[in-house]
Amino acid sequence: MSLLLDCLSWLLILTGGTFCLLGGIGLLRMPDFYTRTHAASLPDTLGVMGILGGLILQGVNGGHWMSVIKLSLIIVFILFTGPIATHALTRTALSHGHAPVLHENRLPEQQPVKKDSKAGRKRGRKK
Amino acid sequence: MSWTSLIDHAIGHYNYWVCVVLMMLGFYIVIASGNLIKKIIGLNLFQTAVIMFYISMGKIDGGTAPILVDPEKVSGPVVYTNPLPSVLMLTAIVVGVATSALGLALVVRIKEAYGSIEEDEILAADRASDAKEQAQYAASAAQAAKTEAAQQGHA
Amino acid sequence: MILYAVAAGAVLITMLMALARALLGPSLWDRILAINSFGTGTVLMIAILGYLTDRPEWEDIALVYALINFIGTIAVMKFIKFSNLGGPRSGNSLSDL
Amino acid sequence: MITMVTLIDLVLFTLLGITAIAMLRIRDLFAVVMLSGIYSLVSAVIFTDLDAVDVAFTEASVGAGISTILMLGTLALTSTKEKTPRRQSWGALLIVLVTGAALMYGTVDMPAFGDAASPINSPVTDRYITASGEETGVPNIVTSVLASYRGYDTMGETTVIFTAAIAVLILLGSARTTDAPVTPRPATTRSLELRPILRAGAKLLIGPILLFAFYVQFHGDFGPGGGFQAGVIFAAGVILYALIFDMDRARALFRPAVTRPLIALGVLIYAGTGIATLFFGGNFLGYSAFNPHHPAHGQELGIFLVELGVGITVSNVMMTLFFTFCGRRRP
Repeated sequence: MSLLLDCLSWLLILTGGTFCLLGGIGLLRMPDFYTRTHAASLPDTLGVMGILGGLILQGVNGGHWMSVIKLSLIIVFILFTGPIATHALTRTALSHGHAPVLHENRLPEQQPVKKDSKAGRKRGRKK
Repeated sequence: MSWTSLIDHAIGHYNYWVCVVLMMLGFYIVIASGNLIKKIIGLNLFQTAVIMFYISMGKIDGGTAPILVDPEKVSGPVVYTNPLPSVLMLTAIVVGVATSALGLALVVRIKEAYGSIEEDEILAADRASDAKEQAQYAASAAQAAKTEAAQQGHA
Repeated sequence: MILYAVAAGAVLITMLMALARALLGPSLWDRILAINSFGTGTVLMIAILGYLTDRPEWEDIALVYALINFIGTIAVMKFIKFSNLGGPRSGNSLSDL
Repeated sequence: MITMVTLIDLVLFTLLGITAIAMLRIRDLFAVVMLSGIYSLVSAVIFTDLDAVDVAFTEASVGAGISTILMLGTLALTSTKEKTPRRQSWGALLIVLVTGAALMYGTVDMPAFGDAASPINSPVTDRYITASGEETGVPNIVTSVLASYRGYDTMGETTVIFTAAIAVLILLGSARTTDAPVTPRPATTRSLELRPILRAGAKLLIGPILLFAFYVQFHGDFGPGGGFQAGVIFAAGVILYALIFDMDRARALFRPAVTRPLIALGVLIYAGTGIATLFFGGNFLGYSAFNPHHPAHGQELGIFLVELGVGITVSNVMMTLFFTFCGRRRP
């Protein structure tokens, strides 16, 4: 039983760690904000579920029941808050005129992403 | 001193060095930046560095958090990390946020009074109003002297 | 023990990459996103540290972080949206946040 | 021999240094405030790593939550851009370098990190560790030292927080606040507001946050936590409500006429516990007097009351700070 739990928790933690790393790489290498959002949701969902799930199995193994309950709560909370925060963030960015980099507007004069967002903020303030 | 002992020394003091560097960064922001909010951020940086310095000193290798473990669950003696720095720094954090709120409140008032949070602009405004006051004072003093002289001449 | 070390390593590298994005991040939005990710990394790191040092009752801190991180992100977005945390007053209509 | 904990510690300290340097160089104050959020996230992990769990708990709730929100509130009332400086201030750099070099020189003689024989681990600490369990009946040594052995200190610190809140209220509390409620919108238009996802999420979260605050308050004797942390978490729940729903509605629930007196009430509970011990024939804040037959029970009662006072003061101070900063109109 204990060995089975151990193996399962290894599996979960390795999966979770991989997803975390993938999310980090995506956050660095993706071309624009909206695609990066996509990458950033990996550690928020599967990374958290994997790593914390593995820790939960270890907690079950060691009999730390309080910590098992708290870890499950953390998983639930992050599964709620992560997507909500990202959703709100992208909506705000879009409504403030932060244009996604699409292949049709990838011309150099339409690129200045940073300037765009500042203009958007100013516009928002005037309302 | 051999290489290994030098490296050991470096690892053993790395925390303290980074703390000193952070402290100095905060200090530099406080004295070199002209923006009042940035100054308060610098102060916070300095404060956190001091807190980290204390906590680093309290850590004991192989120690555990200063919450008593159930003696039935462990065999042998348990080493606890020093609880005293934790106690002192815990309250320091909350006090720190309260006092930096006070600083921010002052900044807000300054902005309302002077229309700026840049140190040099505030000083310039102060100097201008001082000069204006002095000019007014000088004018009124000259006026008073004139009337006095006139009264004396009259007498 | 090795298990936790592996997990800690993965999370630390992720945190490093998120920090790099927060420092580079051309737009404001990238920074906010990176900080949100960084916060998730912090939660994981604290949870792992609890097991790594064999005191798993520390998950309280991770739990607090999971909650507070969200509040921070919402506050930042509200600030951008209304340039004031008080939000729209005097009944002007809200668009979606 | 480097242990895993030390290795994590080294990496995290490096991260902290990078963040601080970035904070120095970036001129957009909004970005700096967000980086200071990262700074406090990293420092909380470091505190956990260095076994200072209670400090990490406090930093988690205060540094990342309240502090960032207060900074944002100030930025909203002032400006988000720092002017570019006219010149490099070489004098400041010189002062900083000299001070830094002196401090570095000071660290050379210090005992290495993690040394159990370093002078900070004095007999006083040994006594706290060995005796506090029986003397106070509280497993969390930090709580027992905070509320019982060094109760005077903590009372002073609670008073400092109280005073700071009063000073902020004097500076910002009177003019230009929006204490008078803005004409509330009818319920029908309120419910039509288009933020369903955030609202649903917040509804699910606010309850657990407030409940968790009570857990931290009353469970602080056994695990990390206590009055300071619980107060901040409770205030964070209210702040989330104010951010997502409505400032005015939050202020109607926790109206200043109630929260402001409660700030004082917390300090009064703390000092009153001390005076009560005097009446029971003990020293000021000597809780053992509450129960002469079982001193440990008396200590437990005293620590409970004192932590309650701290929790009430801190939560109301944080709420008041939020409402005063964020309820003020831009000049």
